[in-house]
This record gives sequence, C-alpha cells and structure tokens, in this order.
Amino acid sequence: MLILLVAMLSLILFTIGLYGVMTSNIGIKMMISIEILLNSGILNLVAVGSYYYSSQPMLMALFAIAIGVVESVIGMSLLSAIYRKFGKISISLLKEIKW
Amino acid sequence: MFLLAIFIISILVSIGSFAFTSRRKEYAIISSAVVMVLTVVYSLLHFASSYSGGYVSVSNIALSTSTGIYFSTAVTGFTDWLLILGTVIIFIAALITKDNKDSRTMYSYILIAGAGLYGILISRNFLFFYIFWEVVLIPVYFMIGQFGGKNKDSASMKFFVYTQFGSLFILLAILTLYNFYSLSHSGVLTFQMSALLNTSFINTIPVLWKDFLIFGFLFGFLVKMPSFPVHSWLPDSYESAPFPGTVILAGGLSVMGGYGLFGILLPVSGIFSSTVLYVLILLGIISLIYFALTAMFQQSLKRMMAFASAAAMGFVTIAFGAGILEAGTISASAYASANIYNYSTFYSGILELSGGMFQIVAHGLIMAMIFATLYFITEKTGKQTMMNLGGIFREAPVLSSLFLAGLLASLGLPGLAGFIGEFSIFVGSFQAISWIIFFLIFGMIITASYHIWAAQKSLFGPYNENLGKIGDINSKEISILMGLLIMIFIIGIVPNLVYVPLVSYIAHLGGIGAL
Amino acid sequence: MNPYVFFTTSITSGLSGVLVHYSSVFFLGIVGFIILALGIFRIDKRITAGITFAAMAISLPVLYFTTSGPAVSMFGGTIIFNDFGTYFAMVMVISSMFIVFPALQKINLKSEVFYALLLFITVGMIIAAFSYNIITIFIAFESVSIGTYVLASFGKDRRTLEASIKYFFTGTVGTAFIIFGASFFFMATSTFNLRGITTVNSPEAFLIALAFLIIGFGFKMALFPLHQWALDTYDGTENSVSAFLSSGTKILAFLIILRIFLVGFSSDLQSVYYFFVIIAILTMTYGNIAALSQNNLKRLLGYSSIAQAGYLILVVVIVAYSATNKLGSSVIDFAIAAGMFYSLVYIFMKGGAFITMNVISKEKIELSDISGLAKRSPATAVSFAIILLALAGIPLTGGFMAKYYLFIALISGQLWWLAIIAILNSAISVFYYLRVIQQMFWKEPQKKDTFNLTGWTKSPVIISAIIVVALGLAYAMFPVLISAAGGLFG
Amino acid sequence: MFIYAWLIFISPLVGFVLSYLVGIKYRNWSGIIASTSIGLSLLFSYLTYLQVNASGPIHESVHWFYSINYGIYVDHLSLVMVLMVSFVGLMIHLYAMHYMGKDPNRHVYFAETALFTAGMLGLVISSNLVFFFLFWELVGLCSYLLIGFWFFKPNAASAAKKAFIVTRVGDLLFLAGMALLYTHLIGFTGLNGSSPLSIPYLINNAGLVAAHVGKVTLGIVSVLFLAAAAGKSSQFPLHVWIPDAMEGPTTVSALIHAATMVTAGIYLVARLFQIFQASAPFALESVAILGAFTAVFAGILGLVVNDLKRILAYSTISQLGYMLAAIGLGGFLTIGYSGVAYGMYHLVVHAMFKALLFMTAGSLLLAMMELRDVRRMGGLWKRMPVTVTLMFIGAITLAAIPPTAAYFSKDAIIDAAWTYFTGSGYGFISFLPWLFLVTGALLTVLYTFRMFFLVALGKPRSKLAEEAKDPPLHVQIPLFFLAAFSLGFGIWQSHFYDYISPSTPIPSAPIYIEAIPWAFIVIGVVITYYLYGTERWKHFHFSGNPLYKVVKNKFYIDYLFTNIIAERVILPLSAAFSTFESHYNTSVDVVGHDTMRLGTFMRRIQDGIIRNYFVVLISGISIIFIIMEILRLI
Repeated sequence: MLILLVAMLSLILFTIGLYGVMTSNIGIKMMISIEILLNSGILNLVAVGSYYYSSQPMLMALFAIAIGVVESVIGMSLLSAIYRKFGKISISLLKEIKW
Repeated sequence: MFLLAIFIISILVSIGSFAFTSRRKEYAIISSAVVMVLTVVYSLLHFASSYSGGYVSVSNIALSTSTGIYFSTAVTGFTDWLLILGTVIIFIAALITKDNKDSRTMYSYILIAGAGLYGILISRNFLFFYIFWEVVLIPVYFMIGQFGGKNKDSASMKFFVYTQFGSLFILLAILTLYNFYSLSHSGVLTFQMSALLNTSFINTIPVLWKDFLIFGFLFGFLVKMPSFPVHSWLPDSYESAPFPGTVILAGGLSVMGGYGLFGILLPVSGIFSSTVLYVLILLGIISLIYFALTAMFQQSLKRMMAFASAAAMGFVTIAFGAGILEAGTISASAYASANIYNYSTFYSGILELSGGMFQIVAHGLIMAMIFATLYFITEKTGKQTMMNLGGIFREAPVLSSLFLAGLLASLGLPGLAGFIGEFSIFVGSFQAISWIIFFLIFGMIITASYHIWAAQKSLFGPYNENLGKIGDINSKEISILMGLLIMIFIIGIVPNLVYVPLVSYIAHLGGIGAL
Repeated sequence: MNPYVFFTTSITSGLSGVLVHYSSVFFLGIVGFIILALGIFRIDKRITAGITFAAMAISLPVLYFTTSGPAVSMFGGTIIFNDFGTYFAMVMVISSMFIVFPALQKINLKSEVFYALLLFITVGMIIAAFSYNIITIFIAFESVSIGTYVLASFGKDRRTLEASIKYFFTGTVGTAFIIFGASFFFMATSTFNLRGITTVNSPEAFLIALAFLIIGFGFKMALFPLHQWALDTYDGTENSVSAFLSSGTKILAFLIILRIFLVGFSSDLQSVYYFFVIIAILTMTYGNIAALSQNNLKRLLGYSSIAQAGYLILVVVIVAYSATNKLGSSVIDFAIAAGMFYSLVYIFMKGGAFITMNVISKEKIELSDISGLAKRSPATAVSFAIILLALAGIPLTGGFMAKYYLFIALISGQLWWLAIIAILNSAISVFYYLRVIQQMFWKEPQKKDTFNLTGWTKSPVIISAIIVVALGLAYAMFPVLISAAGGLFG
Repeated sequence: MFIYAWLIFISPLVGFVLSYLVGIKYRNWSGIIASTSIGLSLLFSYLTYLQVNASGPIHESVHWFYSINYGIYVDHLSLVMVLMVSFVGLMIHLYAMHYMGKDPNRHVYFAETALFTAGMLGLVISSNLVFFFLFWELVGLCSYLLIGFWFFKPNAASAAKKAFIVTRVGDLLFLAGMALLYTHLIGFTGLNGSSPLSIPYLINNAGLVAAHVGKVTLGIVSVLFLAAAAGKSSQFPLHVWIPDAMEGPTTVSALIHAATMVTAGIYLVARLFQIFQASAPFALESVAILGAFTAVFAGILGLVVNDLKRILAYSTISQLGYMLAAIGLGGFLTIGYSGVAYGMYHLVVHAMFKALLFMTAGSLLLAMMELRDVRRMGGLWKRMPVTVTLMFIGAITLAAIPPTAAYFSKDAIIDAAWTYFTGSGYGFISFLPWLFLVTGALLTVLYTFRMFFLVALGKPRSKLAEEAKDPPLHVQIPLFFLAAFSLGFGIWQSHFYDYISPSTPIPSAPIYIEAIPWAFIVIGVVITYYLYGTERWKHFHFSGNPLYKVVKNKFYIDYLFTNIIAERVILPLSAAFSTFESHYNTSVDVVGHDTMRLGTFMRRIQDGIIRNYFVVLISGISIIFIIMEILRLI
C-alpha cells in the first residue's frame, strides 16, 4: 500500500520536474527541475528497495546520487560559460543552431 | 578460366585507367579492343562449333560457403553474344569520346561500365549479379553528371535514383528466393542461380510472395529495358548524356534488361501465370506504339532515337511474353532434341524467343551505329534538332548515307540486322496471339514513317546555309561507322551466326541447375 | 539476495578472473590517469595523442585474448565475458581510436584532458559491453555520457556551447528517465539482473519501465522523437567529437538497447516489437525525408545518421518479432549478426563522413562549401564519395553488405512490409547523398575556398574509405559473427 | 553443271560496288561498268534460258535461318521476267549514260540503278518468300533513293518519303500474309523437309497446302499478298505514290516506275498464282476486280493531268491494272494457268513500250529543261522528228492500235474478260471486269493521244519548245530496239503463251464484242484530234465543273491519305502522346520536389529551443505508447 503512495509521490515529483524542464527558460531553474527529476527517481528506487527488502535499488540510488552530483557540476560549469558569454543565463538565447 | 581471365583483365584495365594521366584515349581504345578481341576469340573457341546449349566454362570460387556466397561464372550461347555486343559497344563508346583535357576520367567510366556489364553477364551467383548490376549505374551516372548537356544535374540524379529504385526491387526478389530456399532446404543458404532458379522450387513458394518475387524481378528489368510505364529516366538521360554515355545507355542498359528477361527469367519460365504474360505483352505493345508515336513528334534527333530504341525494345518484351505463353513451360524434354532444320516438327515459342534475343543483339549494334553517327553529325554541325539541320547530304554525303543506313537498319529493312529479329517476333508472336499483328503492323508503319521523316528533314531537301561549310567525315571516322555497318549487315545476311547458339540455348534450357 | 551475500559471492567468484578479464580496462584507465598527470608538464599534444592511440591499439588484442572465448560469468551474472561482448567492446574501442588523431586539429587547449576523457569513456564502453545488470549498465552509460558532455563542450565558440548545452540537458533528463524506469523495472521484476528475471509481478509497471528506459537509452541513439538534440549537437560540436557521438556512443546505445530490451524484457517482447517497429519506421522515414532538402552539410550527415539509427534498430524489431512468433534461433542469430556487422561498418561510414568535415576549415559547413573538392584533392573526393555511397548502400562497399544482411534478416524474419519500407527509404536516401557528390565533383569551387587539405585531414578519410570497401569484400566475416551472435543472451 | 542463275543477280551487285568505287575517281566509267554488268546478267539469263530448256526448272536452296531458306528457283515464268528485266534494264542504262551524262553524282546514280537491277533480278529468281521479301524491300529502297536522287529538290525528297511509306504499308501486309501462311504450315508433315515459305513447294503442292490450311485462310493469305502487290504495283488505293515519284530522273521512272519494279507486284501474284487458285474463289475475284477497276480509275485520272510524266505514270497504273485483271480472270478459264500467260505477255510488252515512251519523254524533257507541262510544248514533231516518231510508235502501242504488240496482249485480256462473263453465267459482277477493261481501252486512247497531240502537233507554245533539238542519234539506238519490239512482238503471242503455260488458248469473243475496242480506238483518236490536234482545247474551261474538280483532285484520295490520315489523325495522336509523355516525365520530378518540400516542413519541429524539444519528446513517446497499446489490443 505504502509503495503505491510513494510511487504516486515520486510520479508527481517527476511530472513537476518535467513541467519545469519544458517551461523554464532560466538555466538555474532548469537545473533545479532536473534535480527534482533525478530525486523523484531516487525516491522511487529507495521505496522499491525497502518494499522488497533488497539492497540493489539502494545501491543504484547511491550511484544515482553520485552521478546526479557530477552532472549538476557539469551543468553549472556550462551555465557559467553561458553567463560569461551573454551576461545572463537564459537558455532561449541558444537557438542559433536549428532546422 | 579463359573467361575469368578476360573478366579480370577488363577489371584491371578499368582500374588501371586511373593511373594513366596522359594518352588515355589510346589506352582506353586499345584496352577495350583487347577485351573485345579476347571475347571474340573465346566465343570462337567455345561457340563457333559444337555448342549444344547449356552452360559452358563453369567455375565456382567459394568465398563464404556457409552463407552461400560463391563467385561462380558461366556463359550460354545467348550471354556470349551479349558479351560480344557489350564489348563492341564499350569499344565504340571509347572511340567516339571527344578527347580533351578534362575528359580523361570519361574513359575510366567507360571501362568501368564495360567491366560491370561483363560481370553481370557472366555471374551465376545472385549476389555478384546484383553487385555488378549496380556497379554499372555509377559510371554512367558520373558520365551524365560530369559531361552531360543541359540540366545534367537533374537528369543524372533522376537516372540514378530511378534505376536504383528498380534495382532494389530485384534485390528484394533475390532475397525472397534466398530466404525461401533456406526455408525449404533445411537452412541451406545459397545465392547460386543454379540452385535458386528452379521452377519447381519457385512454384513451392506461397503465392503472395511468389507474385511479389515475380513483380520485383520484372519491375527491375523493365526499368532497364525500358518498358512503358517505368521509362521516365529515359528521355532526359539519353538527351543530356554525352554520346558515349548514350551509346552505353542504348546498348548496355537494354542489354541488361534483356539479359534479365531472357537469361534470368526464361529458365524459370514455368513460374509465370498467363495473366502476367499477357500484361507483359500488353506492355510491349504499348511501348512499341507509344514510343513510336512519341518519337514521331520529337524535334531533337537524339531524343527521337532514344524513343526509337525504347520502341525497339518493346519487341523484346512482346517476344518474351508471347514466346513463353506459346511454349508453355519450356522443359528439357520438350526441346531436348530440337533440330530446327527439320521443319516438319514444330517447336512452339522458339521462333519468337530466339527472335527476341536476336533483337537485343541487333538493337544494340544498330543503336551504337545511330548514336555514333549522330555524334559525328553533332560534331560537324553543332546541331541536333531536325529544323536546324537539313540537306547536309550535299555537304557530307558519306556521313549522311551512313546515318541513312543506320535509320534503315533501325526500321527493320531486310538484309540488315534489324529485320531478322523483327520478322521472327512478328511471325512467332502471331503464332501465339493472332490479334497482336494489327498493333505490330501499326507500330512498324509509324516506325518506318518517322525514321524516313527524320532522314528527309535532316539529310535531304535544300541545304541549310547557316550551317556554313561542314566537311565530310575523315577516313578514320568512316572506318568506325563502316565497321559497325558491316557487322549489322553480316548479322542480317548470315543470321545463323547468332541464331544457332540462341536456339540451342533455348532448346536446352531444361539443363538448368546442371551447375 | 541480501547485500552481504551478494558482495561475498561476487568477490569470491570474481577475484580469480578479475585481474585477467579486466586487464584492458585497468590498463586504459591507468593510461588515462598517466596522461592527466603528464598534462602538468605541458607536453606536445601529438605525443599525448600518440600515447592514447597506442594504448587503445594495445588494448585491442588484450581485449581479444582476455575476454573472448567461452562465456565467463562474474558477480552472479552481472558481468559476462563472451565473444559478443568482446566484439562490441573492440568495435567501440576502434571507434574511439578513430577520432584520436583527427581531434588534433581543433583541440589546442587542455588536450590531455580530452584524451584522458576519451580513455575513460572507452573504459566505460568496455564495461558496458560486458554488463548484464542495469546498475552496471547505468554506471557505464553515465560515465560515457558525462565524458561526452565534456568532450562536446571542447572548443570556445558559441555554437559549441549551444551544442553541448542541448546535449547536456537532454542527457540529464534521459538519466532521470533511466533511474525512474529502473525503479519501475525493479518494481516489476524484483531484480536488476537482466538474465535473472523469474517472474513479472506487475505488467503495468513493466510497461512503464519499458517506456521510460526507451527514452533514457534511446535518446543517445537519436531515435525519432528523441533525436532533436543530436542534430544540433552534431552540427555544433567539433567534427571529431560529432564523429564520436554519432558513431561510438550510438553503437553503445545500440548495444545497451539490445541487452535491455531483448534480454531484460524477454518476457514481453510483443510490446517491445510494437514499440520499436513504430520507432524504427518513424526514425528511418523522418531522417531520410528531412535530409532531402538540407543544405547544411553537417546537419545533412546528422539526419542521415538518424536514418541509419532507424536501420540499426530494425535488428531489435526482427529479433523481438521472430522470438514472439517462434521463428527459430537461426533467424535471431542472423539478425543480431547483421546488427553487429552493421555497427562495425557504420563506425567507419559515419565516423569517416564526419571526420571528412575536417577538410573544411569553417564553423558552419554549407553544402556549397565542399564544391570543387574533386579538383582540389581527387583522392579525398573519391574517398568521401565512396563513404557516401556506402551510406546509401551501393554495392562493392561495406554499407551495401550491411544493408544486405539486414534485409535478408528482415525477410527471413518474414517482415516483408518492413523490408519494403526500408528499401524505399534507402532508395530515397540515395538522393541527398548524390547531392553532396554532385557538389564535390562537378560544381565549380567558390571564390575563396575554405579547404584545409593537409595529411592530417586527408588520410583519415582515405583510410576509412579503404576500410569501408574492404569490409564490403569480407564475405568470410559474417559466419563468425553469426556464431558469436548467440552471446547476446549470455 | 554450272548454275549461271546465281550470277544473274550477282553480276549487277558487283557492278554496283565497282561502279561506285571507280566512279568516285572517274565519273564516266561508272555508267559503262554498270551497263556491262547488266549486259552480263542478260547473257547469264540467256544461258540459264538454255539450261532450263535443256533440263527443266532450276531449284537450289540453302538453309538461311530458323526455318527459312534462301536460294534460286528458275522456271519459264521467272525466265521471261529475267530476260525482260535485264534487257530493258540494259537499254535504259545505255540511254541513261547520255541522259545523266552531265550529273555530278552520276556514279551514285549508276551504282544505285545497278543495285536496283540486282535486287529486281534476285527478286525474280528467289526461291523463298522471305528471301523474295528481302529483294522486294531492296528494290523499294532503291526506288526510294532514286526518286530522291535530286535530294535538294524538296518535292523529290517528300515524294521519296511518300513512296517509301506507302509501299511499306503493302510490305507489312505481305509480312502479315507470310506470318499467317507460316503459322499454319509450320509443323505440317506434308512439308517433308522444305521450308514452309519456299516458293516451289507452295506452287507445286498448292492443293495439299490448301487442304491443310483451309481454303478461306489461304484466301486471306492471298488477299494479303494481293495487298502487297497493290502497294508495289501501285494499284488502287495505294496508287498514290507513283505520280509523285515522277520527280526522280526520267530514266529512273522508265526503269523503276514503268518497266520493272512496279511489275514486281504483278510478278508476285503470277508467281503464287497456284496459291491464289487453290484458295477460295474470292481471292482471284478480288484480283480481277481490283485490276480492272484500277485500269479505269487510273485512266480517268490520266485524262486531266498536264504533266507529261504523270500522264505516263497514270497510264502505267492503268496498264498494270490490265495485267492483274488478266491474271485474276485467267483463273476461271478452262486451262487455269493461262491467265498468267496473258498477264505476263502484257507485262513484257508494256515494259517495252512504256520504257520507250518514258525515254522519249526523257529526250523531250532534256530539250525542254525539265519543263513537263504538255500545254507548254507543241509542234515538236517538226523540231525533234526522231524522238517524236519514236514516241508516236510508243503511243500507238499504248493505245493498242493493231497491229502493234499491245493490241494482241490487251485484246486477249479484254476477250478473256468476256469469256469470263459468258463462262460464269452472265452475272452482273462477272460483267464488271469486261466493262471496266473496255472502258479502260477507250480512256487509254483518249489520254494517250491527248498527250501525243499536245506534244507533237500545233505550234510551239513556249520558247524552249521552239529551240528543241533531237539528241544525237547514237544515244537513241536503245530506243530503236524497244520501238522494234513494241511494234513487232505481237507475232510471238502464241509462242509466248505456250512458253508460260503449255497449250494456252488465245481467247476470242464474238465479232461484235471484238469490234467494240476498235470502235473505241477510232472514236478516241477522232475526238482527241478534233480537240487537241488543233487549238480548240484552249477554249474549253472545265475548271468550274464539279466533276472535273473531283477528278482533278484525284478523287481526294491523296487528300484522304495526306491531309486526313497523316495530318488529322496520326500527327495529333503523336502530339497528344508526346504531350502526355512530357507531363508524365515531369510528374516524376514533381513527386521528388514534393517530397523535398515535405522534408523542409518536417524539419520545422527542429526550432532550436530545448524546451520544445522536451515537449516533442514527451508527446511523441506518449503517442507511440498509445499506438502500441492500441496495437496490443488488436
């Protein structure tokens, strides 16, 4: 029963994250939404693991956290590069490459 | 081995031509001449006497046994003639190439096309058959695109994509055969024609896929012929191709189509339902009349002759359909002891089938002749349309009379190569389906009239003075054309040279799978 | 099983073979660190490149001799060494070897970082090639992705930045999808071991996992709805990186998709089939049709690589279909072998095509920029033409043989209609490849041509063209692949 | 023993090559070479004549291709033809050396005429229908080339084209007939080893063939052959090409369009007479009716033309009609083969006097600078006495005034027609041939003497006519030969008949029937003299007369062929087809362009903004997911 609730919660989080990714224009906001996305997945993993009394999801969750950190670091550096170029971090500036 | 040697030589010379930076024309002419002569010698050895049908000089080189990829070659009396024709066409193409600085690659293209044609004709393994089938397209594409006339880009693109489209259907058909063979023979994988082209095996294929297979093959081959509904690449390619390219298009590609019909599909003629055959005959008739009427209206001689060649190939389609329709399934037993000298016993279908093959050979030669002559006319006058020519007989009598000879051969004048094939198809297809004769007569009348019309417009009448002073062709050029004319004439006067091998080929078709 | 047991068993069973089987991994990793260390001494980037290349070159035979042969299972089936994995590992190592020297052109600053990352990525690829557990696959995959984020951002101008940003965001979202999908996968099967699935508790969760994982892994292969980053990234990044992204990582994604969806979802191949058949058709058709009128050369290649991904993914379709309809293992093996062959040829075709862009020293490469190449350097033009014709599937090239085996697999998998669609697609695709060839061969060069024809730029093209042709004649290779193909299922 | 028959047509072939090659350097030699070669073939024909007299017909045949032989078959019929062709050919060549003496391209001319003679001789003695057809086409080709010999004249070029195409129609019908015959004969055990289309087989086993093929089918075959003959011998309605063919050199008209080639059709019918006879009666009836009708038809047309050569051309058509009629009628006489005898006799006689007429016309035209309008001539008898006298001999022979040779030949035909009428129960249909032929006789007299009087009598009506001179006498020697023959050949009538078919009766009719042609001759001469011997004709103006207009327009048959069929049917058809073709052709390109446009449209989702990429991603995957669910449900 609990598992479903947690799954619902993580799904809601996921949806929120997706919404943020789809709508936000500011780079930081996007990073945050992505973090939400990752965390919803991690939350779900933990829930599943505790439901099945299995350590594998926990393992994966740990790895996911680590990877998420690395990715956020890279993201930040990229955003700072944008900032250096344009003076503001607005993703919608980056639409030169298209069609 | 001899055959393989010739083939390898033709490949080597085609590759080596890239190495030659200077004097490529001599190189191309000599090498193509060598290949031609070797082929003729080969034919004299194997076919001049004691050819009793079937496949000769068979050789299999295993490349991957488990996936059934062999490089296996063999020729029949029919393919042998196509080989000779192909080499002659390549030789002529090399001869009539305008020699200037950037035309050096042209010779390489010509030679590559020749090697590819050779490969198509001698391969007895479907994989290599298809590979060479595609390989021929590329040099021709480059010829059109690089040296072509107006709107060469679109023409070359159209040519390649269109014909590629046809070839891919052949590929699908081949793969279908391959798959079903492995299904029915407990997973044996092979591309050998000798195994796959087997009527009884093909007839075991479920009907839908069998129809798909037949459609694929016919579609691919008719595109090359070209036959009526799938000819759209023809006019632009012929017109914008340089003359060597046109010669190869007219001679080589129709040879490919004809070989597809008579070399690949005839041995398994048992797979055709009469509906398919009637459709083929209908397409042939439509091609004949449609192209003839279209050609009549053309102003550019080159375009007109392009349609003329297509119309002539209509005869081949008719012959194929009518012959199989009449012969039913050609089996070894029916013709095992076919003796064409004994008129009292009647071998149904042989007449038009052999006539069709004869027509392929004759058509190739005649088209080479016509386009070579047109090349010289264009060289002299710089014009191709009939209204810009006119009365050039006064200035260049020899050239004009040779062009006239080509036209007469093309309209099927007796004594020249064109007649024998048309006569055989005319009489033979009449045996099969009587009503066909009305369309044939109509088509032939139209053909005659526009050929004569072209001659009158361009050669006779008052001389068009704004052409200025044009000289006649010199002795070298005369010798090229005369050589072709003499071949056409000899084949027309001594048709048995071609006829006997063809008839023996048909007569022993049952020997298929002997490989 | 509980963590303690898991670890003990894995270690005890593992240690014996670990050092042997992982020798190449360790080797490459160590070399990577050495290179990073060498970076301090400001050594010439050529030397760095040479070291990297040598290391990879050495690792190839090492890989072959240590990992091939009879299957060895480690860590309770988490890692399985067999010919199949070895083949793909080698293919991917080759793909990263392929860009080592071409990359020299543009990588001026921090070259050691570039090459070290390349090595680490290769390590990740090798690990992914052998792993049968979602966790390890995930880790390997992410290491590759993160490495490529950095590779993509090499170079200063804004196009590169934009490209890497797009790549990065799509990638991270993909990561999230993977994690989420993995959780549902576990929810459904209560294991992460792809071959250890006993029961499926909830098919719904299983389906959700399918969808999420397809998004997560498929975006790297640039399948249809997930492809958009790819075009911009290929267009924007530096040529050799685009070559790597479009060849190596694509093959990695292909391998992982084969693993997860054919092995992991073996109990629900029906839906896998439906999902991928739709995706495959859309991908092929979109890539080919959209490429027709494209005038930006790199983007044209990008579209064509999308189309190629569509062809590649047909393998999954065939296998899923024939497994559901019980067509026998010979068909499946043939299909997988076709996929293996295709991926090998594909690396050289697509990688070579992108690396050819190095001969044009320009950021935004238009179709007209390549005009007159045949006059400037015939050898390069001919080689590029061969590569393009191979992509179009014209005989005498490896591309033809690859497509050919693929079509055979399609037809022996009795997917006639799909075969016809694929055929029509490749007929269409001829058109835009020919456009490039026409530009090269019989269009006059522009006023100021931007060609940069040095040995460094020309030789990779020529080499890849030669390899492509050679692969077209390597008929004896395919049966070997067929025998190895069974290894996909461990 | 040595078969000279092969050499009959080989020696002119050699002459063809030699006269061209030599002529390139020495123009004047070419004529001599050509004439010599034909003289040789005359010699060989004579030798063959002796051989055949000694030991029956000669038949040699060799396998050619598939089931077709080639070879020679010489019997009395072909011998007569061969002798005639080589003799007349020789005469005309000799004269041509004078007539073409000034032409720059005369070597081409003589080469072509030699080739033509070779073709004609080969046609006559060939032993297989396909081989026959080869020569048949060869002579057609030569006629095409020679009509267009003065290629720079637009009329000549278009006339050549017309001749080729019209005869081509007949040739294809010939092919159709062969196909029909072949189809029914191949596999027939009665062939016992001979080719299905071998002429000697067909004519010797006609009954057998008829039994196997069926009389009606064989009749259809015969009618097809008749159509071929009509094409070659320019019978109605395929007669339209000969008058235009007069654009060629006059000697060509004499050789090809009067004496030899046009008789090839007649020869075909005569050659295969047994087949015609063995088949259903309508075959021979159609031959008779067609011939008789053409005789009248062409005669009527001949009345109104003013071109000297065209008058002769129409008379040729009409006389050829007589020959066909004779053969057709002969089939119903007591002894079947005699019709051929009548026909061939008239053929030979006609060849003589028509060649004579044409060559005298040639001399006139040399003097008149190719001005061919008879109304511009006149009074030439005083100025060119020899030529016009020769022409007078030709004219009276053409008009069949006794005792010229044509009187015997033509009178026999008319009487045969009467015998046919009486023999077959006085039916109206069987009356028609006689009616036509006898009317034709009247018309012949009318147009012949109209022409002759206009040319010979009265005052010169043009400057050229006043200064006209006779050609030197020695060039006219051949003409004297021909004139002698046309006058005196009548005495060999019965021998000739018997040589063709033994014991042929000379047909006779009651005296009041016999009298009718004589009466017509008298009437005709009187009328024409009254009108054209004087200046009276100038005061007549028929041009308003609708009947005259119809005739003047050749009964609108040329109009039908040229303006209706060719221009209103075929050309629009081909225009429509090529328009369709061009559209069909571009439609392919259009498809390509639309696909490209579709691609451009599809690339629109690639708008470069990451947010939207995610939208596409999520929505796309969801849609695919839904489709998948639907598929799973199905």
